[in-house]
Amino acid sequence: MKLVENFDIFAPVVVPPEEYFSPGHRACQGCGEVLAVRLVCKALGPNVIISMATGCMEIVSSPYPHSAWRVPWLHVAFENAAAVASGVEAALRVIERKGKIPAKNTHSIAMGGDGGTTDIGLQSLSGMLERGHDVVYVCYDNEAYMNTGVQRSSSTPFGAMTTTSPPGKMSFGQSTWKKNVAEIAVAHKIPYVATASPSYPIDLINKIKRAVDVVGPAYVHVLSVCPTGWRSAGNNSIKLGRLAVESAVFPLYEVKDGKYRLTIDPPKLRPVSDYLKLQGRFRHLTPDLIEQIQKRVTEEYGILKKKCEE
Amino acid sequence: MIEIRFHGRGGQGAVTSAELTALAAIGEGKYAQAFPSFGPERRGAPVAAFVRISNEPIRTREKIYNPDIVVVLDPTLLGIIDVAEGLKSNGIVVLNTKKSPDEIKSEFGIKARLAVVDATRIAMETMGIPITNTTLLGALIKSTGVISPLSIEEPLKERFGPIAQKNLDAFHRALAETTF
Amino acid sequence: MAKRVGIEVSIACAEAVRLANVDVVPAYPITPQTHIIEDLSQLVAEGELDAAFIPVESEHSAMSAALGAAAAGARVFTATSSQGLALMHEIVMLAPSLRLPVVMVVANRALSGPISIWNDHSDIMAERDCGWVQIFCENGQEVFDLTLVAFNVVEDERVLLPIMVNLDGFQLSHMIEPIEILDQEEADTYLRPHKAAFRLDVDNPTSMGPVGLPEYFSEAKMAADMALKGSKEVVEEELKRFGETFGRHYNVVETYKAEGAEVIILTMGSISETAMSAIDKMRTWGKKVGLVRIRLWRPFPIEEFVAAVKGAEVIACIDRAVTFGGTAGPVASEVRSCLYHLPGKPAVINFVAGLGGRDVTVDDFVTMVDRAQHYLRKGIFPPYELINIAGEEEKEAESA
Amino acid sequence: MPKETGKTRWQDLPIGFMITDAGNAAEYHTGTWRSQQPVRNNDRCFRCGMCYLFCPEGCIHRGPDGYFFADLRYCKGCGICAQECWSDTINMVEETE
Repeated sequence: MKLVENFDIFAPVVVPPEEYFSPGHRACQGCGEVLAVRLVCKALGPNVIISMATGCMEIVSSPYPHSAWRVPWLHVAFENAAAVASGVEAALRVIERKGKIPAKNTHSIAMGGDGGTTDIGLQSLSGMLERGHDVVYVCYDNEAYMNTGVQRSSSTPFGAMTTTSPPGKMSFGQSTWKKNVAEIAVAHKIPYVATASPSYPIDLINKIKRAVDVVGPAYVHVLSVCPTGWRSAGNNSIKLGRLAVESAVFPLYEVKDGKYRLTIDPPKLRPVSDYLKLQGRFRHLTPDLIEQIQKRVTEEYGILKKKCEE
Repeated sequence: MIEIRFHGRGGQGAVTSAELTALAAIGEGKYAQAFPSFGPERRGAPVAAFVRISNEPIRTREKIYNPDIVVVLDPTLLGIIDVAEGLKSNGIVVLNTKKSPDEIKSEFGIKARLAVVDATRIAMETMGIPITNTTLLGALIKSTGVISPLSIEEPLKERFGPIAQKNLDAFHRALAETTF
Repeated sequence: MAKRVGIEVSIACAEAVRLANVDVVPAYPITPQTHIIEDLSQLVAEGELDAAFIPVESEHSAMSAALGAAAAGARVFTATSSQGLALMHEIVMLAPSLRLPVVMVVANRALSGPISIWNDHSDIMAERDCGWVQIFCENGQEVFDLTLVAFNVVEDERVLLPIMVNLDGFQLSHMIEPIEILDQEEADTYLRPHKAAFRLDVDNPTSMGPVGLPEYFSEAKMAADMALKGSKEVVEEELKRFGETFGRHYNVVETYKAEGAEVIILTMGSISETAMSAIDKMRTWGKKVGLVRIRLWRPFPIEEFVAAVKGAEVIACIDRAVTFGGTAGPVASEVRSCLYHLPGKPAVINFVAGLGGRDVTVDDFVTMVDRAQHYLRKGIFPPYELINIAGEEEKEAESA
Repeated sequence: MPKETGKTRWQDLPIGFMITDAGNAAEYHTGTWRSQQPVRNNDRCFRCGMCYLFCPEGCIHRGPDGYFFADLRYCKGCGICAQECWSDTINMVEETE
């Protein structure tokens, strides 16, 4: 039997029924990222202004004259969603205080992909977190520059094949380990950091709500399965997200006021190969490399578990 | 139009001197400009600052090449830079030094008119610190009359707040003790 | 009551921003813009300006936060210089496209390299074609006045574009001079109260900054260009109203003894005052020299410019930036282009002067006028010439 | 080939190229992307709503009878609903010509 976390048979009962992200968007068939956007928007509700980085989600949601966004939404550029959201937040605070607009306690939200967050946008993200803006930043991490045709990012996992980390006689694919931006966010000592996955929708929705509830910056890093870039079957997107958690490749946890907690704690970890083998981007990996990955994942998970026990 | 160049070391208040002079002139209803030498110099390095004063609107933003007056806040600069460079033929150098005008003239070969004051001693005795900028303003006004001694008080009070009085004391002593 | 005070131009600029009661100031420090934003941050710290000062981590984020804040409905001000403006460039392009009326002061400074903190116009010329309204100030009074005017211009519903108010770094920004500072009551007789023409509103959700497919992109650009062209009328209206209110009159193009002049010196920014002194000097020698000064650089005031130079034999056009390997500096290429089809047009001799803090003196203007006339006599028309260059003395002596 | 011009007069574009009709992406029907469609056998369905929850299009709705259905105007045929269904209610069937 397949398990959704906090098993509740009538999911629609516990999930806000309103959709703030409309169908008719142009995401790929089976896109895990757009599902994450849809669920995050459900959790956020209508009282938000979203500043979004350039990327897949921006492109598929806003080809003029069509927009999928039923909440106020602003796209400026690639690397600056956090800075734009800083401006929105500061403005709302001041103009509400000055009575220029009705006081509604509207929340400023920033969204970006892994490129816009972990690479080119890391500086503006760090600036926003450090300055303490009351902004929720959601990173949709599909582990490469999918929008431009699957080029590696600092969030691409070790061993993965992308168009700029191709395996070859001298290469086994991505030669670096995935940058852990959730931990970088934690190092800013902000009130709330979490990892999440649309494969665990209730967990995701709860985390977004907690992120909105804290005063000050919050960062939620969402693993977003990309069938196009990962070379996986479109109908496996939920399953892959689940396997990433069950193999501890992408553990789901939150850090509230510095306190770590695993929100999904699989009783027994599956081997990483269960996760890797469903994806074409890892097809070239030798058993030796898979072993390296397994070792690293086990090690990292051990460190995380320890933090959760503290 | 009167053009003044101030020489000091970064941190000694040459720029402040220039500013206070211009503010005092503007307070008198005149036109004035004050500007620093815009360099990357830091604390300790020789720096310059400039002032223009005129009864008419000032319509130039050139640097000052031929000053009417040069004010030197720090006597140790004399051996390092030509403080009288470009000075107009009837110009005057206002100098912080313990020496007499004749000693300075023979030692450094300065031909221009000189006004001297032992500003460091005055500053030490009145303020307890060797910051000579307001003291030199006294010497400047005494020897050139470029602005009235009264018009310096307001900008000085605004700039120095609680320590304005000590600065004013130093300023007045320089008014009395400057020789030229 | 307006007060004539001795004040640093940067502080006077900040005072104008305070009088405009801005809501958000995202800023990153860069020489020579620093005194403006330091003072604004102090005004916020003292509670004299009810605004959010966002000490962003880069100019790129300064402009990004500015657009976010403006989109949310705030009155926004920022300031920068040189490398900061260059780093902002990507986002500078987006502000007119989003039609967000941000006011930005640029304390003009050379772009590296080599690195230079000193004044020229290479920073702003790199932003020439971004779709912003751009004006140049001659002195501190104008910086104060035009900073106020800027808010009224850009928030006019016919404009809704961002504006750059240019002032020469150090030469103006760090100058202490007498400036008449308005009080709040006076400023309020001129300044319109701020109300965002549109904003991100949860009760009326809109999407700003969508993708422009080829079927729409050209029309979007056409709309932005028409808005910028249309802003000239509003600039003129606002300058007129400012003049009527406070008695200080400004035009999009200014002239000085240009009527009947054979040689026109063409300038932008603070060297214009020195040019006037040079003209006074040359007039005593019997030279028929005058000044035309462009205040409004974008949109370029074509008719006013053409009328101002009419009848002149030659224009000594001064650029403060190099168009490397081009046909003329940025100002001269505009000028030549708009004179091209006119019969009896003056010749345009282009001098590139005052780069990276190099002084432009009265004597330099005399030299440039001499050389412009020399070239005209000889029938030589070089694309552009850098002046006061060590190593070029022989050439410079030719016309003397 | 017809001459290429814009679809909207520049004078008619909203200020700042803004989209004022939020959520109007719904006018664009992505159902044409589909090569297979979800076919349900509601006899097996126990109305858990997993299909609704996991649909990336957000195009699965609950009918008045309590059963779920996909709005085929938008369904891109990714098959996630079929894959995630607990009770094998949904089968993906090739679209016919």
